[in-house]
Amino acid sequence: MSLEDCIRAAADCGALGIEVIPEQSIPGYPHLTDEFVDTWHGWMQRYGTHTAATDLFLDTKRHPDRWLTLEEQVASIRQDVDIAVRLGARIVRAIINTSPEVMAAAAPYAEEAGVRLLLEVHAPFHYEHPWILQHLEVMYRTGSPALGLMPDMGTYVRRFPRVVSERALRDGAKPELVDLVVRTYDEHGDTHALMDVVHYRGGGPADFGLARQATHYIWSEPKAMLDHMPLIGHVQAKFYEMTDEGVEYSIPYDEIVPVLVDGGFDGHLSSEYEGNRHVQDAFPVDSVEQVRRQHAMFARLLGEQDPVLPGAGQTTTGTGSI
Amino acid sequence: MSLEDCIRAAADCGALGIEVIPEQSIPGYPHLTDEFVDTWHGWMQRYGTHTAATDLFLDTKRHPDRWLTLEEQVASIRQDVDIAVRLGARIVRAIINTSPEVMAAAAPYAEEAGVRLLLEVHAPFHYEHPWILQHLEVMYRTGSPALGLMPDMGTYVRRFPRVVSERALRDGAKPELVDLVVRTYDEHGDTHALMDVVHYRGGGPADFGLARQATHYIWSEPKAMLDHMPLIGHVQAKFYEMTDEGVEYSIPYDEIVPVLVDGGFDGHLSSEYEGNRHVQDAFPVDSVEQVRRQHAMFARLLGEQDPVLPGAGQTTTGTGSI
Amino acid sequence: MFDQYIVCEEGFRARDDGRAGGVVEVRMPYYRGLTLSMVEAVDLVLDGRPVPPADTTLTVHGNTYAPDQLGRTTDDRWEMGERAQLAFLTDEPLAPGEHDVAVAVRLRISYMPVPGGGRDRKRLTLAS
Amino acid sequence: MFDQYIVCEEGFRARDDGRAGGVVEVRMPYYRGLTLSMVEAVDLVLDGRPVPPADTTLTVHGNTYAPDQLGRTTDDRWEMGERAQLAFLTDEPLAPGEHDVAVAVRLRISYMPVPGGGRDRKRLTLAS
Ligand SMILES: [Mn+2]
Ligand SMILES: [Mn+2]
Repeated sequence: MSLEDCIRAAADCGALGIEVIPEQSIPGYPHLTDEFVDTWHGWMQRYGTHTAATDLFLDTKRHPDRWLTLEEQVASIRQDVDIAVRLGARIVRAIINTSPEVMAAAAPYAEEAGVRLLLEVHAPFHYEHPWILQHLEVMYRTGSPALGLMPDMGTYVRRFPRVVSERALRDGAKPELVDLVVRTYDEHGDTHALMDVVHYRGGGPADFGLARQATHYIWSEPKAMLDHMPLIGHVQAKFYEMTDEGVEYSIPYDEIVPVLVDGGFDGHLSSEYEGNRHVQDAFPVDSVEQVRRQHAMFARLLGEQDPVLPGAGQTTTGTGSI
Repeated sequence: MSLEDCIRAAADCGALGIEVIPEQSIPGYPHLTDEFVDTWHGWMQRYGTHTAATDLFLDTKRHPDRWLTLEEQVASIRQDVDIAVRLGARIVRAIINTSPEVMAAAAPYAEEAGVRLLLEVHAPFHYEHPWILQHLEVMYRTGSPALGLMPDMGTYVRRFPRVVSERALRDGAKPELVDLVVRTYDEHGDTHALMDVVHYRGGGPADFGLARQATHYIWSEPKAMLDHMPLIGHVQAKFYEMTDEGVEYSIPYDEIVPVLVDGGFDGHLSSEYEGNRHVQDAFPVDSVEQVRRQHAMFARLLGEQDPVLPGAGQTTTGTGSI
Repeated sequence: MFDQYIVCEEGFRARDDGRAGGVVEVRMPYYRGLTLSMVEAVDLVLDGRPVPPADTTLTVHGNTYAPDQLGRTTDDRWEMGERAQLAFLTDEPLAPGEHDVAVAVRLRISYMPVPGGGRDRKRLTLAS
Repeated sequence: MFDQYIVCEEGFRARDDGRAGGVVEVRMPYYRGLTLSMVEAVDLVLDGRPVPPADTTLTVHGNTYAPDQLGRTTDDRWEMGERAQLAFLTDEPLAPGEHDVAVAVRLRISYMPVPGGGRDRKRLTLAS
């Protein structure tokens, strides 16, 4: 699919807010030609869409021999803020490795540009974690309107994704060990020593991989977002599998959406499909259909008859993202 | 130090119960000559010591191409039970990777031999962990007097061992990251994403290693042992540093010993010194002095004037152990 | 998830400059483009024999780099999905027909504590 | 913690059988003895050049094994602290004087999910 195909497909789903990863979708990044920018806005007009957000990366390890300085990191953020502005986005995803100091130092520039820098709260982080607490401290202390949070719903994985466990079985994992991992995760048991136990039970690489996965997913109560609603400007609606029944297998959006509604959230739920990589070995991947189903689910949970809703379809439907 | 030197040193500390790792201390294992066995008993007599326990390993991965069968695993346990009997030990440490089924299948043989097979409860395991719960299920269901538990006090690391963090500093870790790791551990904070944060902060190998260590240590309430006292036949008194003040820096033995006394424990507290590896790069290692101090601490906590106590000095003072 | 796309099925050919060796087209196993300074290695094993890195070059959209130039190249990128040309020298000209081509890409990803990248191996037929 | 003890300071010498090569004495980096079937590799790099495993043998208390024999040897052990003899062949006889000797030992430890072992590197002087 071309970039235009992605935008058209999102619009067809009724997902009119487009989130884009410039480093993925714009050859020549960080240099955007005027021609590309014109084309982009032409697409937005043609398909009735708008730019909901851009996603920045922060290459602190750009050089082989040294870390970027604070100034260089801030310059990288500024560059991405400029790109967001040219593409018409008011929101920029700050990747999880962005430090609180860099956020603080970049905030005035973003504020002046009319852009919000939202730290992606990605698994295994949560609102009590020291790293997030340090970010919150900066956000509350500076009170900068340019800083905020972008929760990734991969932080609310209540059930182990079956696309992942079924893939492990296809890769040769032992059924009883897959069952142990899935059960331990689903009961929110102690995944700390799960790799050890899988090993004591004779597990191989596929079993290990699965046990390691179980330590990467997390579940916590979505209501925790209510404490930080003024900071939450955008949501990355991570998902692994929209079933034929139109629900996400692992992530309880029927609990998440009401929390966001209660909290007065009026931003985008931006689709982030991460099941493709787990099924591509055995099944045709239909990312567009998966995104379509997710948006139909959002419409249902929001009580909308009309499937046109403020949700955004990421342009990255065919690929992974953090 | 020769094996005899180790025994003499333990006896000099007043530690009269000797725990031995046959695979470490007996060349020719698993074949013990009558001559060795006679020598061993001669030493016990000469130094007024007795064999408190032997430690078994279970080499489930003995063959490159296949796992040991259940029968082969049980045969390995039997062989170690026979060795324990020849050395006069009534207790055998079953290593943590021994499965509940193997324990169940080996129990009758051990019972007949008059030996208890005690599963070492080693960090990061604890009494609520599925692996230990499965073992407890076997122990309570069979009611075999031959099965039980051997808690390793490395499960009660309340403070991050400073010998470990100071070594990291000598190896080039960044002071602020060492501080972060130690502080996160000491506050029993979320060590889940600690490696990520250390990485976002520019950490190198020494910083990573330390963060990984923080996920290996655990702290839980020693009173949890009270629920299982009839099963607890022996304690491995892991320690990292006995300070000049005669206390263990990380592990609160002043809380642990009273719990054991309350629970009516009448077995050995067997010294397991694990600080040597962390100080050997910069300091002379005096393992014997460390063990002596630990036993003096036990005597104090037990209210004994006379330093002769039922505690055991492991013969493995100079080396590591699981 | 991108490993299977590293070695391109098409475009395996002799070198343009007439020297013994060949060119294989390769994609980066990652979901975004990356500045070349973060491409740590593009290693080639041809018919089971490792090709010394110094005998290879990587070409992205017409710009050619020796492996030891990549680390300091912060003004050019290998785009997502872009077919780069991995050119290599051999002692003897490549025999016509099938060859076993294995490529391992190592990337330095700033948010990951461990190296990124991936590996792929295919049997390719030399274009005649 | 045992890595520094792998390569023994003494005992580096020419082979007993007169062939080109040498013998270096090595200890296992572990706190117990181990049945040889769990010794996965004892790799030697001499003066920066890897010695092919097939050109080495390991001798424990008088019993000599080729690397491909270790995996099926379940009735002999490398004891803790034991100095084993790692004998190796070279193309040319070893020059007198100092050599750079690096040894990596890989062990299969049943309670560990990852390989055990360690590595050590020392400058040794050939015994004359
Ligand atoms: Mn995300
Ligand atoms: Mn222990």
